[in-house]
Amino acid sequence: MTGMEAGLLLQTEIEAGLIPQTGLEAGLLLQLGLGALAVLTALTAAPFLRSRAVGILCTLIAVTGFLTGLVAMLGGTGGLRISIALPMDPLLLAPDRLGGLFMLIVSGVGILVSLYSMSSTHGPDASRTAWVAMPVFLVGMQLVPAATDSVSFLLALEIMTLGSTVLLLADHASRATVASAGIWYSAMSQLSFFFILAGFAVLAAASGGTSFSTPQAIEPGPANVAFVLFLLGFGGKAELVPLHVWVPRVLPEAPSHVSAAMSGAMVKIGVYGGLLVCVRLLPDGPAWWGIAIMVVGGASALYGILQASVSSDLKVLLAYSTTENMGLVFLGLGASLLLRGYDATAAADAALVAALLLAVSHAAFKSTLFLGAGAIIHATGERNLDRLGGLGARMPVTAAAFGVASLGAAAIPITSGFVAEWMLLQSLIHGGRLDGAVVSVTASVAMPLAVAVIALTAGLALLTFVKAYGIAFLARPRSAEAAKAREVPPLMQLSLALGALFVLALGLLPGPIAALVGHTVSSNPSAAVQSIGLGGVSLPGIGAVLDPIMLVVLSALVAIPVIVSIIVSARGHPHRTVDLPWGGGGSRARPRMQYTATSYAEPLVRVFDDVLKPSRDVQVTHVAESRYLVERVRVEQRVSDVFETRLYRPVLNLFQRYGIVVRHVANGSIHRYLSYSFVALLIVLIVVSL
Amino acid sequence: MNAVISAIIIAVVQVVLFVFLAPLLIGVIRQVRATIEGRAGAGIWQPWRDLRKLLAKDPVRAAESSWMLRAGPVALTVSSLLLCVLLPLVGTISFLTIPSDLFVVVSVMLIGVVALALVGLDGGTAFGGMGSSRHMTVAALVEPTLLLSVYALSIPAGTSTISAIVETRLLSPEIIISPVSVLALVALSIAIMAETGRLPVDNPGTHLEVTMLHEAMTLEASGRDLAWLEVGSWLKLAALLGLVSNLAVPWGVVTDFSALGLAVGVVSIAVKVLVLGVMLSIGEIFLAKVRLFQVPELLAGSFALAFLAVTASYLVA
Amino acid sequence: MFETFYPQLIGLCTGALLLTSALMVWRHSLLASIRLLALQGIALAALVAVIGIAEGESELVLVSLLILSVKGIGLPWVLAHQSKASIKQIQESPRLNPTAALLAVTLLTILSYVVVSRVFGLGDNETGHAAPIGLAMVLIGFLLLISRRRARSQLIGFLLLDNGIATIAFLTSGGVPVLLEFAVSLDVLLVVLILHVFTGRMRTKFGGTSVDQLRELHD
Amino acid sequence: MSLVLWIPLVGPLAFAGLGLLLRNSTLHRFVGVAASSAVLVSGLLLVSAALDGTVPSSGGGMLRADALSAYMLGVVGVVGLISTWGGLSPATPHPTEDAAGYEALIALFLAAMSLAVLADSIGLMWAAVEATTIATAFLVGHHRTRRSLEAAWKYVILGSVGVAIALLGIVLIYAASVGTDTPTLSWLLLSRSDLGLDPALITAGGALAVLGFATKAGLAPMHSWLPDAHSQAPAPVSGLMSGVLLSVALYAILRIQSITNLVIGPEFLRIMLSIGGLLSLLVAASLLIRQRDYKRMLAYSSIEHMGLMAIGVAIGPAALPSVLLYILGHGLIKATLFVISGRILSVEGTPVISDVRALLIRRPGLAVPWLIAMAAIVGFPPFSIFFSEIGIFMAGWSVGLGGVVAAALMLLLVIFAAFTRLTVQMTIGAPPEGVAFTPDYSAHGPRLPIILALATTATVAFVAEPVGTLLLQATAVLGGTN
Repeated sequence: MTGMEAGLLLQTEIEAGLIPQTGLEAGLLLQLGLGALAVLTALTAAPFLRSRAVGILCTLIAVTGFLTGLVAMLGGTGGLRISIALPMDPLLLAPDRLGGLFMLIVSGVGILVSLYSMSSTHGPDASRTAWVAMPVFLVGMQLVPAATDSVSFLLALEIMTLGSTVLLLADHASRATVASAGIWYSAMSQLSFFFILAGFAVLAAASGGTSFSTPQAIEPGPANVAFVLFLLGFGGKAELVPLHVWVPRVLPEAPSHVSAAMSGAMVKIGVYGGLLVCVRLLPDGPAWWGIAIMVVGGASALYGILQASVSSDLKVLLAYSTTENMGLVFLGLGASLLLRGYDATAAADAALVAALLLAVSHAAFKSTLFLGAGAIIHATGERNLDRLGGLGARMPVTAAAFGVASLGAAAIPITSGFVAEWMLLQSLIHGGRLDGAVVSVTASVAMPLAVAVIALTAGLALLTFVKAYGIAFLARPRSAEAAKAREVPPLMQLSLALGALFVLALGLLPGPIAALVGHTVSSNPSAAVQSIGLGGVSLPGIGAVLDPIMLVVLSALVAIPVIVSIIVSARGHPHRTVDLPWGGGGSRARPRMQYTATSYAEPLVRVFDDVLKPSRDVQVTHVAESRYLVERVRVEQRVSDVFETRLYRPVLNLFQRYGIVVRHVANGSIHRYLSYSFVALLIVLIVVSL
Repeated sequence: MNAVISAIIIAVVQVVLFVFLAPLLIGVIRQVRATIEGRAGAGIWQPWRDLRKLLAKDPVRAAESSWMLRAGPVALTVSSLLLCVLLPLVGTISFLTIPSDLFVVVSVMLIGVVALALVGLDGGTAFGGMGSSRHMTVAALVEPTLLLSVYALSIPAGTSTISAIVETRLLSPEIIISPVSVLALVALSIAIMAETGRLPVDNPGTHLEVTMLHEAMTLEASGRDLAWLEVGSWLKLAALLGLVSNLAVPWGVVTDFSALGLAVGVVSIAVKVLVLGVMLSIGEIFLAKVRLFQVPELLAGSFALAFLAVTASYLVA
Repeated sequence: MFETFYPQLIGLCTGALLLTSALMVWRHSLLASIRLLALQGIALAALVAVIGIAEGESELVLVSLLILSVKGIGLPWVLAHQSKASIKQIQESPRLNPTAALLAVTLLTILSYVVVSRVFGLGDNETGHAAPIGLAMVLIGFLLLISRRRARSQLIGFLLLDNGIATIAFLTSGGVPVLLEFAVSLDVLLVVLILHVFTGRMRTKFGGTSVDQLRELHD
Repeated sequence: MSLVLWIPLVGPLAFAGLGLLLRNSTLHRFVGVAASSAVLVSGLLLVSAALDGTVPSSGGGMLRADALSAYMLGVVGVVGLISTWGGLSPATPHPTEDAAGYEALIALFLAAMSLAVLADSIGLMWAAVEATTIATAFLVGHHRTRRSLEAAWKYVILGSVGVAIALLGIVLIYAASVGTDTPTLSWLLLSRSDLGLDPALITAGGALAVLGFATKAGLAPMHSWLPDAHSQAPAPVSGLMSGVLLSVALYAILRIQSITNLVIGPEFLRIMLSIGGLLSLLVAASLLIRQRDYKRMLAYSSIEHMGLMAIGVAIGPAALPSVLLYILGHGLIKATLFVISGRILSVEGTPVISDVRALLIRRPGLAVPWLIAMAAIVGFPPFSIFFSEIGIFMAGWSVGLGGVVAAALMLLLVIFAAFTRLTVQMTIGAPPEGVAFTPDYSAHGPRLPIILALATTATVAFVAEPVGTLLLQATAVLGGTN
């Protein structure tokens, strides 16, 4: 081999990515390599080894992604170039800071999920197919934020969709609903994919390349078209109204660790896409973009939490709550866009950081919640809250982790959710004015409305998670299965505990995290967010500070006298235990007579009757002897998704009817077929002679 | 004097004062009501006696109840005590890293709300669940009003820190009687009435289970569990009344630390809270509890007021 | 001598082509159609021969013989290869009534005149004038395909269509290269044979040759 | 190298003859495989020649293999190999004459297709395409049932009529060239820009030729033969038709487009092909919604993909590399799908979707490759169809066909949803209660061709060298400057 050939070979190897040049490249390559290895292992490993072996590899994939994301987020450069056969810009995976952050988020969830699934999967979840799909899903998801051109973005996105679809279908043999969930999921994913593809196509046509780094002033026309397409596409990925309809079907039907990964990580890809568009691809959009995003986000937040609050299926509840949280993230994003349009930079930056923090915190608490739901299903086989209860004593670790994550979801202080919502509210209430002057009429209506939406959302979220936690873990078991529940295996406990720790850590130390996150979207992050005190966060631009650790210290100080007095009192007056609660005198109260999740939400269903449109079915059976005496009353109330029943169903029915009618086009008559050709021929003849 | 030390002193004073004041406030409210209704009443110190009695009892707990029955009351009390620390009641000097931020205050209050609701559920009875459910529904619907009304008040001050808001109102009192401020205060008052379980949303005096909100949740608690629940709720009422009174009549609040000022502050807030309590009690005489499903209408009305206040304050100012 | 008759001869041949085509649409008897087809083949061969003589290309005369043997004799013989008695009785009951069909023929002929005049420009040479006939034959063949129910009637339509293309080829460019003409003829012959085999199979499977029976495959 | 040009023509015919001679031996089963291997080998040789920049020609210039022809020959060979190999019937002790004839016809078909892509003459190509009609007519009617007879009849009539229209177009193109100094049907000569062809004749000729070949390419409204023929033909034949015949017809359209582009510009055919493509997508979408037969489902999927390719052709040079890659990806995957569908049909005994349930539980050996191939055909990465579709859409927007592309995307969504629904109905779910079954892991035929086809499609898009270069060269042949 001559020297030139060797040099050429080296060159091609570098181009082919065989020799990593930087840490980032090595990390990306390692993810791909581990992914391939995991797929091979899943295909070949013996069944009893499969969960462990592939689970460990998946964990490694996620850890690699985590580290790669960290390097990218801290400003590492470099990337992986993949050439393709088509004459386009070569695929370049090179995450920037923002991409690094999202790689970090999704792979963080990936770590939890991989650990959990090693021990939780059994039966169909542990099938070869499911374990092949898992690394594919993880790698696809982790590579989406690394993409720096539209083709590799779409490639990773579709690989992610493919992997998740297969994972979703794992339980297909045990429940008929899984198949329909699969259809909904793939159709809606494809819808989003096409929107995103069209958006990128518009952009590529306008800028002349598929790479994100060709910064060109895009004409307002194509930019607006692209924006709307992206909003629909990424809105669908992020489960925003009205493209959320797959969520309440899919997330409950998927195995819980998959739901956790989907809700905790995959929907963040939608958020990432939104940020990519608004921050990087089409910066400085007009004000109406911000308004549009805020409207969609706000509607999603309200609708999502409303549905969540009235749901008695634990996983449906969590699924709708995902819509809510993503709605809030987009609300923040839209507010940031709107505010930037008015040069309220400090508030805009704060809103953006808040949206990111919300995404991070949602990843932590929602994956923990879904894993917790999985633990409950693992222990009881039930996901209907109406049949749970009393699990707190039976599954203490799960209860604690679920509780902490619930607090996060309800945005209660010292959890991650609170910090993010606090920052969002701060940016909103300071966004209406700039240096004491009102920025615009639009903003002065939009900001209070947004605050109101967030407040109502937060209030309903509180109810939702009080219900979820209280009904499932407190009180008495409402079914025999719940009464027999036992704590889940240690590895599952570990990942639950890790998740809960994340929720607390993010809530206790928001300052450093917010500062880091701020770096990913702002050129001058220290003007937007700073870390103060012991992990506290300060927004210098708008003069707001929050130090959760101080809050903890203060609480501890005021709690000391209370606790001391309790200890003193407990010494003199030990508590007495009785078998049954007093129940206002109804001491024979059976567990079934407790309040259930359905009854818990009943007042809310009534209040929001017009929005939720519940269907009620009351059947009264009279005693044979007299119409005035009732033997039994059966009440059935169902809250279905308004968007599905009023928007999607009619359209689908129309399609079905059309599909039957249109069969006459191909009715088998050769004369008819020949006529088609004849007519086409005549038309062509007429056209060419015009 | 060092700001931190003065902040600590004021916080300690506020906590001690309100721990003393809260039962007294309840006693005054009940006594005023009894007097007006022509009953003798139990005297203004009765809440204190109740507390002493409860603390001296063995708590009775059902076998299936969890640690929530023990921890919940403490959490409620701690959250109310935190309110007393954070809110500008006696003085507006607050900690640097943890100012009396509007949203923090509301969230701290919500900790108590959640604790109470969970205690209600933990009993494992229909009544507890019912109270908890209604309580949370009201809390959820109140939150927009609560945030928006304080938001409206915060706009002239340019910050969401409540002490700063109070200081601004002290410096330029004309703000207080501006229509925006009046709207916001009315909305805030309604929100607080709902939040603390007063008429017309909840009847604190009732023991008819079906109509209860707050009382239904405490049915299963006894002994010291019940005592802390009561203390927590009373403290919350007192602190929030203190907030309203300081927003409406900010004079007397300590802004520059001094011993005399502190004494004035203590006396003025005590008087303000008690006067407000008397007014509340008198007002409640003329109110009947509305049906549960009419509560949203009430809250929607107050929300409209608050929203008007915010937009008006942007567009008018 | 020949030059004076040349336009008339071209006119005669093309006229015969168009006439036979129209008659095929009109007549319903299978036997009559086959005979008309044979006549048309002869007319086509004559046309090619005339052009060949006029242009002095011996190749074309050869081609005309090929056409005569295949289209004038071979294919009609294959089609009629069945006892005369039975074929006489086969009457087509077309999907289009004769009046409408003949009206359609007129319309299609007019259309082909329009198309050809636009595409070629109605030049002053006779072949150019006659070219529309070819296109009209193609369209009429198509019409037969659409309106006839019998398998063999469809076949005749197909052959008519093919004759039309051949006519156009000869009238516009003096025919395609000979090799190609052979290939085309061979292909057509094979297609007809295949269809003939299928017609036979159809008779055994379905007990008849009505194409209308072929309705099992549909959506 | 010019001798190689004859291998794909003579080789299959020789194997066919050999097979007929060995009709009593079991060896004749391999005639199709051998024939397609011959085509594939020569295709690869010609591709390497094209990459070296040589353009072999033979037979007095009648046969010529530029990059495009070489690529298409490779596609014919590889798709043929997958179809025939995957469709290898198990060795029967008493082979029938019928079987030998069947294999011989397949070899004939492959030879004709090779001739069609290698011919440097529109006329010869036309004859070759028509010859495939003859070969496949008996293949479609191979089962000799009423239904297959019906399908064959429709196929021959509709196909021949379509190809006749193409002949009419070719005659007009020839007439245009007669008007110049050089009467010719050679691609090479016709695509010289200095010929001075008559625009009116080229417009009419091009339009009619495209319309005629659109019949063979399965583009609406000329597609009607396709679902019937594909559903009734033996599975390997369906695969061959879908992967080879349609592609070769599209190749013909590409060639004709390159002629018309020079004379009248791209606009006319662009509109025509866009309409045809969208109409095909519409037809496929409409009839897939409530489809009952899985082989017809695959047939409509072919119509859909051909429609999309037609839109790609309409878009022009920017999309042509994608279209060419698409031809390969679609051919391989569709051949695989038809092969598996044939196996499903033979073990389940019914082509009706609603009668085939819970395949994944009952017959994982068939359902797993079926699902993977389905994922590939609806355009999931890493399969190359994904890249082709993206390439076409991106290019479409950049040349100003945004409306067409958007409409195509909408129809594709409907198709995707319908396709997913039907596939899920067949494969996903539990078998009905009380029906005893044992999971059947057998693939009911050779596994290797399926694995090879899937692996090739999954990786080919990432092979920039030499596939990318080849695609660019092939595009350059068509006058593209991309």
